[in-house]
Amino acid sequence: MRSYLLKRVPSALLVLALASFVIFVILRLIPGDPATTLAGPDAGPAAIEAIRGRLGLDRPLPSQYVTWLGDLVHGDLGPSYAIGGEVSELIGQGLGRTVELTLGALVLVVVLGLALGLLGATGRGRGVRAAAQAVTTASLAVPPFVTGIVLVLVFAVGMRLLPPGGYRSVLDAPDIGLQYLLLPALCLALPSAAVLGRYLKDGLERALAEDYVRTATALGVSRRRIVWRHALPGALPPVVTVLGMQVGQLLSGAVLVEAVFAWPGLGMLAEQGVIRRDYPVVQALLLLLVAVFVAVQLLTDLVYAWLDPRIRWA
Amino acid sequence: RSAVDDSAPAASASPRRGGTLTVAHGVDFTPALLFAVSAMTLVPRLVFNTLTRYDDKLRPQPELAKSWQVAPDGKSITFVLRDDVTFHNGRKFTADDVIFAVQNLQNPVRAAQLRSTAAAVTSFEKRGDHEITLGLAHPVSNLFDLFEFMFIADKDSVEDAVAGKQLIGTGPYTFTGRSPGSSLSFARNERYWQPGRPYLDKVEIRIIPQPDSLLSSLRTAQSQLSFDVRGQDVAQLKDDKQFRIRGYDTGAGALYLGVNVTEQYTSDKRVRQALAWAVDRERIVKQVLGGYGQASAAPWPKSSPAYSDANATHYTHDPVKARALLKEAGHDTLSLPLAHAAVPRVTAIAQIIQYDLKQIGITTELQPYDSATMQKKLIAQQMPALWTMGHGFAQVHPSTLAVSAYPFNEAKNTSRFSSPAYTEAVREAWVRSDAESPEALAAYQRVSDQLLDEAFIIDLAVEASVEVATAKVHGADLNKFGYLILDDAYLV
Amino acid sequence: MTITATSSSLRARNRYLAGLLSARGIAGLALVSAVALAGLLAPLLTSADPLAQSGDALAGPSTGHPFGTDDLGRDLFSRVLHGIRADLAIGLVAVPVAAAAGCALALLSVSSRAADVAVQRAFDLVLAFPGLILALTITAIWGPGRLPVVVVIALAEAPAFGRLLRGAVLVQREREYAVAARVGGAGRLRVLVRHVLPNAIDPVVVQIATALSIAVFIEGAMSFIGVGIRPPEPSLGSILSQSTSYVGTHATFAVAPLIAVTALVVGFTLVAEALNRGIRQ
Amino acid sequence: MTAAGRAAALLDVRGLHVAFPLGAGTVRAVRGVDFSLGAGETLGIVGESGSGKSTLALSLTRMLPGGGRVTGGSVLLDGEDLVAAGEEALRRVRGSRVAMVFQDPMASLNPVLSIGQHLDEAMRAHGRGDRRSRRARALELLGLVGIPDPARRIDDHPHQFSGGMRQRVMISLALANEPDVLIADEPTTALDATVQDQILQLLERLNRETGTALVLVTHDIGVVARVCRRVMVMYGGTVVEDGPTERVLTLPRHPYTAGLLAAVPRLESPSGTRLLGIPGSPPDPAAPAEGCGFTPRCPLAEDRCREQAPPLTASADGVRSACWVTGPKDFTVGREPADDRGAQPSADPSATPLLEVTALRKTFPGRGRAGRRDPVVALDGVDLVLHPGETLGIVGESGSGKSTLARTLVQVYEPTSGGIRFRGRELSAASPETAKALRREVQMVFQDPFSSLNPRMTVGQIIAEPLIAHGLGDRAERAERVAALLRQVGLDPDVAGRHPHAFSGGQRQRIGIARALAPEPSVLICDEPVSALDVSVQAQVVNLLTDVQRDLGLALLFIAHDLAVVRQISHRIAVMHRGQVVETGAADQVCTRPAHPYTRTLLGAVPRTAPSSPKELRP
Ligand SMILES: Nc1ncnc2c1ncn2[C@@H]1O[C@H](COP(=O)(O)OP(=O)(O)OP(=O)(O)O)[C@@H](O)[C@H]1O
Ligand SMILES: Nc1ncnc2c1ncn2[C@@H]1O[C@H](COP(=O)(O)OP(=O)(O)OP(=O)(O)O)[C@@H](O)[C@H]1O
Ligand SMILES: [Mg+2]
Ligand SMILES: [Mg+2]
Repeated sequence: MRSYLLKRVPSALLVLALASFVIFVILRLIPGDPATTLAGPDAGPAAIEAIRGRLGLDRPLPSQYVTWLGDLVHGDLGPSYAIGGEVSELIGQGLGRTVELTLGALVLVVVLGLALGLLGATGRGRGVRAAAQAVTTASLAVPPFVTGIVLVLVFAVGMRLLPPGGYRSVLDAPDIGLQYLLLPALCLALPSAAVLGRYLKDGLERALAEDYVRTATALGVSRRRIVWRHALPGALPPVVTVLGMQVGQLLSGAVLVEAVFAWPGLGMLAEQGVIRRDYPVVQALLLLLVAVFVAVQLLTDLVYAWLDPRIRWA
Repeated sequence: RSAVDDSAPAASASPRRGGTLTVAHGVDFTPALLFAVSAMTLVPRLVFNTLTRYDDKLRPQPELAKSWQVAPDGKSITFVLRDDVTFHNGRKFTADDVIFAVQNLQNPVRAAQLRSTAAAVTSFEKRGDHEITLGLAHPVSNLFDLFEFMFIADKDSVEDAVAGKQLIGTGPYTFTGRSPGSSLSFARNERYWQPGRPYLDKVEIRIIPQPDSLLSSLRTAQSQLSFDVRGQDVAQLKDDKQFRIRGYDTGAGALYLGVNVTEQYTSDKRVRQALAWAVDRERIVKQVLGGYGQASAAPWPKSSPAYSDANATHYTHDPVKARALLKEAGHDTLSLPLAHAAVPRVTAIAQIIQYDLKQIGITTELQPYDSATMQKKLIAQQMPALWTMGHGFAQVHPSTLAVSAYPFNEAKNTSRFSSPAYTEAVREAWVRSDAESPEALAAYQRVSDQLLDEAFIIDLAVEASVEVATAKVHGADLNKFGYLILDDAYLV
Repeated sequence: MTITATSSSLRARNRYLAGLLSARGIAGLALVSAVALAGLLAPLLTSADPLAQSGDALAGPSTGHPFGTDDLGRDLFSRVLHGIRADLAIGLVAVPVAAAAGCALALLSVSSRAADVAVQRAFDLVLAFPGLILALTITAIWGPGRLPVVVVIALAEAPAFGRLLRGAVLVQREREYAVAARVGGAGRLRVLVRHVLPNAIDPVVVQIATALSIAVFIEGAMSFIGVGIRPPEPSLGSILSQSTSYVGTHATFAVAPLIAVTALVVGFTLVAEALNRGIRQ
Repeated sequence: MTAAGRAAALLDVRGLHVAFPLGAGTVRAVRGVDFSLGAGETLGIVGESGSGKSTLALSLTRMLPGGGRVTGGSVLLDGEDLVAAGEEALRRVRGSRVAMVFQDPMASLNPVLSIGQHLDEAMRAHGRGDRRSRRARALELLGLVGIPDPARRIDDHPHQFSGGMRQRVMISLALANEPDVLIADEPTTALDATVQDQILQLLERLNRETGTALVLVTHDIGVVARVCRRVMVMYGGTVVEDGPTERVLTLPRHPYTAGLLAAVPRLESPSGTRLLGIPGSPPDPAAPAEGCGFTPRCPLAEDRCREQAPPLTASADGVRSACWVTGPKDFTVGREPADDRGAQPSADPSATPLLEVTALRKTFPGRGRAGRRDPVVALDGVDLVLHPGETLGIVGESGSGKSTLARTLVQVYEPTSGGIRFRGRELSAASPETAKALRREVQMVFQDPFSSLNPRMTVGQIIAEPLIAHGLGDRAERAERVAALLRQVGLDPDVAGRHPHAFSGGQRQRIGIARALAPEPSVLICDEPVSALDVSVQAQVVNLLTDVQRDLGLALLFIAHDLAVVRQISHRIAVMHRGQVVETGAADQVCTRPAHPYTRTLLGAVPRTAPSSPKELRP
């Protein structure tokens, strides 16, 4: 396993290097100019030129790229153009909160996904299975912003059970923090949980028809344990693949959900960054995302090999 | 514990000092645009003060300036400043800070809208620490707009301010922190020069970009005050006893249809006028502004000296007339591009315009751009034949609009419009010291006439500026540039 | 043991068909075709012009407007019906393209270690780019319109297909029948495409239903930021995203497009399940 | 059986009916089976493939797959009716009082659980001991079923075990909780004679010492003869004959029993003896005919047989049989003439060998969660030659590397070292094109007829695959060739459009053979092609292979456990042990005068089938 990891490290670094280039180019392909957005609605050309000079945007692109990359290697992400402050600080501030939201959502994805999948495949009675199916499908068909707003209307405005938005760290005050976390995490988690549930149901149905399940039954293993211990591991590989991708979905979905719930994470920073063409912020965020993806994929592969010992890597 | 109770302010019966006021707003504060008026104007007057402050009739009242004297020729103004004012960092406020403030606005990098007015200040003459004379190149009718607009910032930390690191002023609240995209927090300035003020211990501005979420936060008392509730949503709260709703005459800017006069068809004034007759302004007010605004063919809100009902209703929804004008110009049908920012509200306006123009035979192709690109095109004069956007700066002295707002600038504007008559009218309205005299008003009307007749900027509606507050909040106010004033605000 | 002798020969020959013709499959097909037909026959089903605006905005359901009106007073029933066309056109191109591209890359990926690294990292890269950036970039290259929407959807969804198929192939190709095919002389590619692929395709089939609903959302999000289908042309996604601002106050706005999207998702889910059951039994 | 005997029975099955839903109709797989089993008894169930043996076994503890239901009758375990019992009550019985060993050990073990985890699960389900003691017991059990070095292998996963080892693991699972009744469905099919002997001894000992009653479902009459005191013969879902083993096997009353016995290969028969199958095919369980199901295949059939099903009637010596035609059937039905191959085939040792294997070594990297690294040596310097037109039988202990050898020869595995020469050309040195041509010449028939056929292709497509792969013929020619091949292996060409799941095990194996024959190979490697098949189908397949070999002049490498089969089909036999070939020689010579001690052990372990003639019958 360690050797596997070591083998993957160079390719991961290569990806990051490549990603940095792609990110740099792509951002500059998008029309709009950080200087004009900074200059305000009524700035003249002189002001814009001055700003361009100050930001170093008047230098040739290759030199800008090299500078950025050089600073990056030294851990310096530079100052943000428009949002204000050092990029590393901005990201540092939001990162923990987005991670909190994403992890919260991830837990819900796993819990709800398992519940939906298990109920859908093994629920007692047609009614239970059909209900699980209905929830799954609805979660897929209704976009998160609608779910989000409805959740807020029901639980915050209507029942006054939970706050409609905002943030309090779970680490500082777990009880309060969790109340803030619940709705956004749920909203973020539902579509992913549905996807997960669907694959799990599919896989479970298949695994439960396998002969080895019959073996377990013949050994007198209880139904519950058959499902969890015997059928589930066999059903998991595609689910793990999907879960790996859902981690990414959660991160990008966070942008939307953070806006609905005024959750002060990276989502808002990213949106602001894109709108204002704050290159340093967006570049750093994108690179971070790529890194997370590479890491998650690596993890997925490891889990995959661990789950199914028959697999050999090409 | 419940996070719901936690966020509700402690209820107390008597008006008093203390408490935290949470203000909800949809747009984040951009430090780099601190000195330019942006979509977020809540911050300046919390942390800073201005020299003077307009009352409801646009008469300047003392703030950091105790008194002032404009020279009879209108070419200079002398301020006597308060001597009991200190910055949050303990430094004394002096005449040098006024000099710096003016020079700061003259700096093109600050991109301040009133730069042309600031640039008219050509000399500074200090008499002691608390008296100063500003010399002007020529009389300026919107001089006090500048002093309403220009806040006094600590000159040593101004670079930190535009980088968002610290904001140091003389205002009622000190800036205590910021979480980009999420919140800004302020604490009571214990050494504020106005005795006993402010009342509030803390002010928190929460950024809630989603209109629905903003509404929910008000409804659940997570926040208590907002100036950023959409018209449609205000209508929802109107009958709710829990809320107080207050409108401001200054409005929140105006919506317009811009026309590029160098394009083939739109170079014809009759075509432009046809456009002005074709649009249904009332419907825009109703459907886009939720009824909170005024249909107006002219840019002026009610607070402006140039406002008149006649101007506002110069063009109304009259497709027949529009078609006649179009015919007169030799067209039965036309096809024009219409650029707009791809934000829901503007897209809706663009679609209304598109539909209305279709009724008179003009088909339009919508060209959505993101805000950043729109901005760039606006400044670079790269707009297609038609575009739609919003503008501000009509709420104070009319000349401020004509010299400071880019679409109306007589020298260089996005419509590429210029005419000696317009230039003349603008200069006449600006270069004068008698802002309120009948002659001045006549000069303003000449500007209006030019705008309405040439129709290179076709105003559609003036947005209402609406304050939504829970019943507990009292005494919040806005200055004429939309700066939030909480000197006298308190929670009951 | 020739137990299938009784079932019809057509069904016996094609198990996909057999699955499709099960109750589940027929229900799914019916649902999907009902929605599709509603879109195609929109002009016959409603006389209302989807583009005609009126002063009667954000109205609730009434006889004139069965689903009410939108923020500009346009008839939602008509807009949703016409919108279905746009989404079907986009979804039916983009999703198959995504599936095909994803599958092709997955096959490439399992055929050599180097290709696997390259493809997987490329997937990481694409997945890591938020849709917004992807959409803006692609539109910057192509200009707004349907093509970039299709490209963005295909690009955003291909990795999911690729990953799923890759996982399934890794499991399936160790099975005895794949070994037998190799012994029979089939080359790597043939074993992969002809033997392993049909047995590994189940999750891909399931994913197609999911992908369709995501396609609608992506299309809507792109229209929302002005790089998708141009207003005032209706599409399910754009109506949905317009309704965002009104979910709290005028919930009826979102109902009509949601019904259409849900029907599509349910329909395709049923079809996918029916297909998979058909092959599995 | 007396009423008193019934009352004492541990397991009492009465009038059991089992049906599977199928489309509009139902498959009545078991139709009115009665039997009882006392504590410590041993019962063998034999019968043709599809006769309902497994279904009967599964239905005892209600483990029927795919909607199968007990539609009538009862299964009384100590008086408690399992047919009516609740789920939890059943769960307690399963694995602890009634344990099962399934027919297909390949699929019956969970690929993601280690062997140790399997055993732990079995004991945990019935609350045996703590984790530590369970592990100790697991090691003990693995040792008991003859897995070498259990401590080292307990954390391995099923795919790391050979087929025979997996089967033994299955048995250890069933024994884990010391059940009262052990139902074993073909427990030794994948095992070589020595291991089979070991397992049978184990079962016997268990039966003797703990009084575990044994139900043994098997094709192997030899096993029945050795282990079971009573035997039950099934045909078409019903019991056609049962009674004390030696009586039934020596004096079969039912013509089907007689046919079955005749199909059993005997180790004593010299190489080249033709096996005897029962012609015709079993009745369609979805549409059972009136009368006796065996009628269409029975040479003694009378009109009465067609009209009414004969009841199971007891005769004086405790044998019950269901046949209108009374009396013992000491003849064989539908015998093909015993046709000695006569002239020994063309195998000419002096001719250049077709296939030559020298010092072949194959190791597998040790993989496991425990991080064990030392490689598994599967082949340890194997030398072999195969001449054109010759059949070389390979026998050997389970796990001795037979399958590995086969797979290495067909280039599924890369040899670790050593050489394979085909027609004098070194395989490893061959260019890709030559390698491909060679691949065409060496084909393989797989052991598992279930998993080696692609479930999503039709039979026609499966058989045509090698043709396409080697670019043989156009579409029409291929279709013709497929039809010809199907005919050649005794299948109706019309079945080409069906999928593998619609065929019986024997039929699937024929499909596998047809596929292997498709590219006209010169070498056919058969890796236990018949161990999953019952004796009558085995006879068909073995005869088919013999015919094909004779007609096409193929060289055949035939791997099997059953020495009797190997002896009859092979010209020469190679004996493998621990990755090495320990002995080669002419088939008859190896079987009658073995040189290597291992070979002797192997031969000694072969259970003798029922005495071949009544004369040997003990009184
Ligand atoms: N799940 C099922 N669905 C439908 N029919 C089935 C099912 N399982 C078994 N059958 C049918 O029931 C009959 C008896 O099958 P069973 O497996 O009991 O035979 P068997 O005697 O064990 O044969 P073999 O020796 O090949 O193992 C067969 O005709 C088979 O087709
Ligand atoms: N893929 C593999 N990975 C690791 N070890 C393997 C693998 N395949 C086989 N082995 C090991 O190699 C040895 C020989 O296995 P092989 O399957 O060739 O035996 P066999 O003679 O065919 O046995 P059987 O008669 O039981 O089928 C066994 O110890 C087995 O565990
Ligand atoms: Mg069986
Ligand atoms: Mg083997």
